[in-house]
Amino acid sequence: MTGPVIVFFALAALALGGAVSLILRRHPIHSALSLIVVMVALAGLYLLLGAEFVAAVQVIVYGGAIMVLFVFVIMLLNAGIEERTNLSRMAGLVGLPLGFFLTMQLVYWVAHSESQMNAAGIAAGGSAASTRDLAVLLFRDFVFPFELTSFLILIAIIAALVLAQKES
Amino acid sequence: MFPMIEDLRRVAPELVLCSVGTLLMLLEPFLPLSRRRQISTVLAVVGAVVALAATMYPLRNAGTAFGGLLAIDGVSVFFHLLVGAVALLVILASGEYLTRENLAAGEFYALVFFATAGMGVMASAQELMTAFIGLEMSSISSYILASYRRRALKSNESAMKYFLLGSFATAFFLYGIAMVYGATGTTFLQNMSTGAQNLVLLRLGFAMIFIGLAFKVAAAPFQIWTPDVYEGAPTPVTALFSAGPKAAAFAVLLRIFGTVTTVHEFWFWALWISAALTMFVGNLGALAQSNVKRMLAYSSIAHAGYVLVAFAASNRIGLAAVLYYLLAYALVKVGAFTVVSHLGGEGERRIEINDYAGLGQRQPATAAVLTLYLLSLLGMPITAGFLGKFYIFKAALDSRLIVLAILMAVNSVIGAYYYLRVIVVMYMREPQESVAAVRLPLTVGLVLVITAAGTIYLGLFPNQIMDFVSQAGLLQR
Amino acid sequence: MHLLTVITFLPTVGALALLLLRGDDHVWIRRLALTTAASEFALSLLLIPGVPVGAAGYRLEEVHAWISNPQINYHLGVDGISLFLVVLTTFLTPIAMLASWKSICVRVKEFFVMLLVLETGVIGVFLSLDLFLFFLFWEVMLLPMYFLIGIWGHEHRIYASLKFVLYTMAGSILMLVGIVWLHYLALQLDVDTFDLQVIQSLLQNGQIALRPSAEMVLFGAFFLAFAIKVPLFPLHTWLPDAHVEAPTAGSIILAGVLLKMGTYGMLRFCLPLFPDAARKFAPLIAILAIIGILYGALVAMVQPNLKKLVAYSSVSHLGFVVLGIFAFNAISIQGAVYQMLSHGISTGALFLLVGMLYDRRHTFLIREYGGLATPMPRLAAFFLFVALSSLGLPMLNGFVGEFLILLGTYQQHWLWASFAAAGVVFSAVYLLWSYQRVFFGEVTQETNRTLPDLSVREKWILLTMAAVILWMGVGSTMFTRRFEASCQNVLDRMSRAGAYSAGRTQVPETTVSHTPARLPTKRALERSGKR
Amino acid sequence: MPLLNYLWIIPALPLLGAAVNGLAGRNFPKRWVNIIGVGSTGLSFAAALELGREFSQLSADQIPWARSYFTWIAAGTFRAAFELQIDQLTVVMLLVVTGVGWLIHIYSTGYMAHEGGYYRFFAYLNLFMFFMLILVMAANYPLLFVGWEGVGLSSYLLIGFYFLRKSAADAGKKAFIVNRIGDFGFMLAMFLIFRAFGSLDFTTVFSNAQNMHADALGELGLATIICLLLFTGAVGKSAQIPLYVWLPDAMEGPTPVSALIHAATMVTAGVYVVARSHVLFLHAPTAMLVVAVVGCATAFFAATIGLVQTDIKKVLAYSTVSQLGYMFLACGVGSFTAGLFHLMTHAFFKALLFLAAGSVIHAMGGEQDMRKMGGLRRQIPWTYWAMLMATLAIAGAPGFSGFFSKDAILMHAFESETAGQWLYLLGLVSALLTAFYMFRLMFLTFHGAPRYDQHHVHVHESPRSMLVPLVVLAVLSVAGGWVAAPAFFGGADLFAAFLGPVMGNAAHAESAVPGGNSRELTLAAIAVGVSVTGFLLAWWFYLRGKDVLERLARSFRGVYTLLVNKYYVDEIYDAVIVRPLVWFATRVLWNLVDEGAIDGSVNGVARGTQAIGERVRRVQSGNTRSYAAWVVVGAVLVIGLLLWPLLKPALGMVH
Amino acid sequence: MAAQSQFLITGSVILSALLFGLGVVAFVFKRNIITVFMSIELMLNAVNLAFVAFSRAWGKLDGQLFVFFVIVVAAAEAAVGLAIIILIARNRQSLNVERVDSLKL
Repeated sequence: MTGPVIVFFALAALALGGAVSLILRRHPIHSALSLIVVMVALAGLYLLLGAEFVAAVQVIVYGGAIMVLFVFVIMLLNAGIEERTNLSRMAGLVGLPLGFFLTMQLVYWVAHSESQMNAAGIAAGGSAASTRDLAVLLFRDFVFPFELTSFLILIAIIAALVLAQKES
Repeated sequence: MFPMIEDLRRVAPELVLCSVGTLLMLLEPFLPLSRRRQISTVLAVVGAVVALAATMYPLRNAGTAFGGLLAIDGVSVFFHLLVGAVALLVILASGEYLTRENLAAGEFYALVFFATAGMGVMASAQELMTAFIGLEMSSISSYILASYRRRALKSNESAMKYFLLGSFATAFFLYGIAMVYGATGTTFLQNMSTGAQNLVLLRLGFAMIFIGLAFKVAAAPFQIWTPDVYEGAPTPVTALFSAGPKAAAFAVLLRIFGTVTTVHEFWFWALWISAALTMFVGNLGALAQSNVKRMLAYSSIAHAGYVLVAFAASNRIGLAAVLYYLLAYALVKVGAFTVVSHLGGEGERRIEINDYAGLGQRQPATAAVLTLYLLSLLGMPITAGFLGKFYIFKAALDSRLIVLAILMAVNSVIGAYYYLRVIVVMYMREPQESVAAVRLPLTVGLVLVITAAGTIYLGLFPNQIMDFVSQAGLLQR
Repeated sequence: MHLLTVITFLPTVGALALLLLRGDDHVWIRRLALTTAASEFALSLLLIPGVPVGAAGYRLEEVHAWISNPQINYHLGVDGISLFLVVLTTFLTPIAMLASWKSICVRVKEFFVMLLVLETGVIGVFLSLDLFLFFLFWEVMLLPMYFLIGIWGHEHRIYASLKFVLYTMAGSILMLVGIVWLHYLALQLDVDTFDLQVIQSLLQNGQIALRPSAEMVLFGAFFLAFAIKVPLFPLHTWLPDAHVEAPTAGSIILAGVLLKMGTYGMLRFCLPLFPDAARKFAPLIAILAIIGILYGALVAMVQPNLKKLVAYSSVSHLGFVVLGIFAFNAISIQGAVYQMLSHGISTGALFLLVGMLYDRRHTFLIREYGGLATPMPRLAAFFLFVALSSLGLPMLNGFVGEFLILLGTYQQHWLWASFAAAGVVFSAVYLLWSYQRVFFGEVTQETNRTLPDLSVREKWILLTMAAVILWMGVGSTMFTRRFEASCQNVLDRMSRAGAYSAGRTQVPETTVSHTPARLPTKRALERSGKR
Repeated sequence: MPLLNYLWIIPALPLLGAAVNGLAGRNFPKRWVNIIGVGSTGLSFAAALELGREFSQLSADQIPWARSYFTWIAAGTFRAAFELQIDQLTVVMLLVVTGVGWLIHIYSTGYMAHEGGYYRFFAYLNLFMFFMLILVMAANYPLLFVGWEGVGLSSYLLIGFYFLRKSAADAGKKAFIVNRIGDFGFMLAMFLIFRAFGSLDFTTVFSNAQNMHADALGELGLATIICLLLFTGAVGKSAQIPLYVWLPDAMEGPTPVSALIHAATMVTAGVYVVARSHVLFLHAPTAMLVVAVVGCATAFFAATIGLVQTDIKKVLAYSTVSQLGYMFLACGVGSFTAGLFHLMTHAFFKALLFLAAGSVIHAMGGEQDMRKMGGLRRQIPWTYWAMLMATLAIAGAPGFSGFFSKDAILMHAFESETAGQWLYLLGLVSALLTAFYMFRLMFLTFHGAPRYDQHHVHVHESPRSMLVPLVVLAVLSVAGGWVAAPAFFGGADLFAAFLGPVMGNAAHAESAVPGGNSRELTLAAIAVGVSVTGFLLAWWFYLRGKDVLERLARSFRGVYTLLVNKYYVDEIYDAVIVRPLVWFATRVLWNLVDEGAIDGSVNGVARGTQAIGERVRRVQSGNTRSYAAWVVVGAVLVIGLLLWPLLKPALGMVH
Repeated sequence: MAAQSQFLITGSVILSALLFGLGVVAFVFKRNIITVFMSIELMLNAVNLAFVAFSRAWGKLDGQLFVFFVIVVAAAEAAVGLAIIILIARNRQSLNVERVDSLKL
């Protein structure tokens, strides 16, 4: 077992643990922290997979900005411990079991697809990706969706403007 | 490979929509407070008309844009015109509503424009991530629009449900894109049929994509959010929801379906079953509704089911039928929700079916127009809805989907009941309390005239539209 | 000259003109409506010379391209069978208007608009020669009737009107599926058409070779729609409700004309298009028709509600028509067509009379009446006259149709005719029994003692009806000679097609691709099927 | 020959009268109504006489003389013309109908003078004349059927003339409906004839029938079925078992109506049809036997009921039924001329009986119960004598018209090969009963002490307008039989000879009397003896001592009750047919099948759909979590569906 | 080396499937609107992992690019979503997703 594999297992365990903890913890703050753990673990995996820039963005934007927003809102709303109501029999009796079944389905098929998994890039070693190439791709080939995302942010601003403003 | 001016011309509608949206938002603070709404409305209407006019260029110059990210073809132009028209009508219809509910107009129109731009992108996107961004643009705008009546509990709730479930479904869609990417190494639809393929991942991916899109078009069993969201959202917004995003999601389905041939086999049974389920769920659910908005929401589920039948048929006439039907349906639904919005009164208080008692005498013109919409939804001849249904039957039978056609026939009858019930109330019941007739504002009147005239015109003279939507090469391959 | 178009749409034009009038100007609304209907009747009489005696085909045809994808034509035409049905419609509409001259006081404008629109729909059904167009009129005509029942009807009007519409739609939507399927079949031969004649000839000369099972399904799709309309037992339960709740004018048109659309459809579509299936199903249909005849009569006999009684009698009478059609005999089919006409007149008149009673007493219950012959002898006399025509007294209109149907049916299936003939006995029972309870004896209720007899208007309406009843009873050949050839034509189409199908196996494959010269060969749609 | 070319005039005249009186008569004075009503019939009678004269000058090959006016119904190969024809049979019927009819019209002007709806009465009566004339003059079955149904209609109208009385309205309705049952058979007969011969014209049918295969006795062949069906119609119209029940009730109508329609003319239409179709009947011995047996049984059966009736008109009604039975007996044994002969004489004497009874009722101020009469002989002598003549005629007193006709029938019955003796015996018993009940009627009404309240009832002789017809008919009743007096009585059988050309074979058959004169005389003597016995019995019971009758009634209580209640036939029909049918139609067909099963399932489908809709709606719980669960369900399904094709080989590998 | 990469890729994809599934489970399971929303974020993260892994597998960079897009979308969604959540919290005084059920049937 080589180093990267061990690291992979460690990070995977961390991510899974975070996810499970997200589900199980009753306080939103704990859940949020669990999610941050998952994100950081994933950032590690990105590094392992040779996507350094993405890993950085993941930590800064996701773990930093977005999750801070979450925590901020949790604090703002003074959200307490989650009350575990069971008003939906559908969710409890069907949704959850099928949710697990769905997970197994996905894992089964993804694992099953391994034999057909493309490995073209594996030979390339994976470290060829440079941030520059990424930039070229983003600002040339995918400039249109990129510009669209700016409007997405604009929309988000409107949302804050419209929804969160005090009543006049 | 670097974008040219030609690329920008081909996305002229989106450019116009986004700029007008931004402009409206920026301009509003500087408008005089007393006439702010009116000016915004005028600007928005002008903007929408310009956006519609801007489709002329793509109409004449088919091709691709941005290195194949977008396909500018008949389908794309058709949907641009469709969602543009919907936006125009919704803007016209919502002036009265915003005034009545005392809501800011500038942001509202801006959001409508952004949403429409997103739908436009969806309609022409040939690359899945672009489609996804378009989808998110329209969705996120929609979430905000749904909660636009901030203080109304129902509006909030509608927004929350739409947002949570919408994002949930989007995640599926996105995961599907990832799987497809993993299977083919590309997100460009036109490149998917070539090269190495991981069949398992491909199927899995398209299954997830189907889930995401089925959610957006409200196909069973993913229709579940629709009634709540439609009921809670401000009524003009409901009009937009029922016509715009749904059409755009169908456009994406159509493009995937038309471009990636293997999908036919993947999706056939899913479409078949979903179509049947959707029709039944929509129509049966609508039977017992007492709220007009909710009833129309269920009805829109049912109609999505009819469109899915045409999808399942997957032949040329089926494609034409989908487009024709969506157009006819959009006209009618926008019109109907506009009437509901108009009649709802302050705070949307009068949206129960029984509130319409005696409408035939109180407001004969409004009642007549609403009757026309209902008849079109029901599929009565000389309305657009009938021809739409007819073309779907045609498509289904041409592909020998006889059982599905018969199920659809059964559903038409079930559907007739609740549409007729509204007519019953309007014309055959006396009003429970004396309600004053509401004057019809010019803009709302205009919407009604346009949609009603369009419904009848399409019902009697479908040739132009049908010639357009059934031409060869409508969809770029 | 676009006579057929004018005839079809004149009422609509009148209706639009009515919309321009002020809603409370009842006098002029009524006058304008009646003028329209009367001129429509006069116009429709021009059709009669247009269909020469002994001519089988369609006359005064009008074909205009309408929808190009798929090819749908605006195609009208009239033949002997539809001729008198159109005239019947245009005749009954002014009668219905006069019948509601006084009794409709609310939303008068809308009422007459609906009646006129209904007239357009019904005439359109009878004149359309394009399947799509036919279906269009077939559906459109539902609406005005729906409103007539629903707005101006009686206590349970909403239930009845919804039942009427949903029932009819349930049948007709399947017919639409059938129509589209036929088009699909034609399309397989590169013939893009909904034209009745073209599809019929394609089916007849075997170019569209239907498998027996497919033919049966198609036949069923069409037949169900028509059987509901007729209504054939056991699909009849919408009828009593609709009739009881409908206003008089509605009942007159409903019984007089609308029900005939069903039997007309069987004659025009089921038989010529699907002869083999028709033959296969004929015994079953005949049994249902016979059950309908006897059942309708027996149930009518015990109805406490006069209007319901007449409604069930329609079930019985229309059973004769269906039986006549499905006996596939020249005589019985002519009898069926004749019975359609005479039932329109007789039952229309019966509803008229029941309506007059209702106008005076506001009830349909027989027990509320009794001894009415004393206060209103004229009405009693007319009622008897009409009842006699309805029970098939020779020299009045009802007899001719019934007699021909039974005579013709007997030639093919003596047992059917024997059972059906028993209906003749029961029709006397229910009509005379109810007549006695309403009109004979001492006046049982004080309020009935002072009921006014017929007004001048009512008298003239009834005199007109009575004159027609007598005329049709004595001079039946003036009618039959004009549709004799068309009826024969129906049979010819059946038998030739049948003869062909018997020898279908011997026909070489090459003939299948042959297309007659007159067919539109332009192919608007790609050969369909899954890509 | 002018009138022969205008045959239509004869029926048209009464029709015109009916139309004028019916449509405008309400405002006419009575005189006008009389002139129109009686005048039109009288002219018709005159025309009939003239027609008879002209007819007698026709050569044999011109007979039947037919005139077609227009095509009434035509479809396919079927064609029914409005075609009238004249032959010997028609002439006889024509004269009887118009003649007797006219007399009764005259009589009615007196009888109905004080009734309301006078114009209506004459309009109906004229209408009846029209249809009856159509019936006898028709040249094809459909047109005959027009008359056939038409007289039924007129009968309905006239029986229900006093429509304020429920019993009258009931009786009218009953008459029409029972007749319709017969018509059902008649129509089927027409259909079968058309199927067999391709036409319904008499000439075509009969000329084809001459050559058709004759069925053997007991064989249910074509001819037999046709004849049995035709006879069904006749049974209804002519009130034979089992459809006779309407006729006694029909006495609710005004008495002239009973005389004209329910005695002289309409009810004999059945006999006419059988005689008209004798060609067919001669090919169907089984049917003939049935006709004879039914006729004979009816004759006996009705007579027994007549024995105990107390209503003067009811007695006559059952007598009519009984006499009609005789006519059918004659036809059944092959002697159509005898049947027709009896038809004619019966028309005379039964019309007379009814008119006289009407006169009695008129005199008694409306009383019809014989138990409340008695000793009227002196107050109303004209009526008494007229009625006596008629009674003698019907009882078969030698020399009177009924003697000849009845004698001929009994003789032919005796000679018939199939079951002849039994028919003869039963006929003889019926004759005995006839004589008995007729004289019983005479004695109860005219003899003995008055049993009515002489202070309140002022018995008075009827006006001249009523008496003249009585006298004329009395003369006919007495002398009418001599046209056919058999050779042994010194006369020639003119009647049979006259009808010979029409009856053809049938006439020949009966001219060849096997037993000769002596047997004829013997039989006549027996018949007379029987009649006298009947007379004596009646005299003994009703004039000598009443206690005899009472003792008899006591000792045969069961039989007596049975007879008084007319064998409970009405009650049985009511219990076995009418009530179950109404019950069945109401409870089973309407309530159970229509409302319950059919409409119930229709509404059930609607309700079921609603209920499912309600369940579907329930899914929409409003809880976002459950919505998410649904999305998951959908996702699992879609993924499962799409990957199923891959799973199958995967599973296959495992195994 | 190649085998290791292969393992890493496969493992990452399976992990992403697991995380996605857990996200779905979390969505159904959690009651607090904020945490429900977090489970969506979890699902998006799973998607990102898949993108990166497939990007590596195909040796193409666009997979990584998509991650940016997803992150931007997630950010926008977070802004809007949290705004809506604040609205709900203000108007309802409850963050339990099950209690927000006035729209139903």
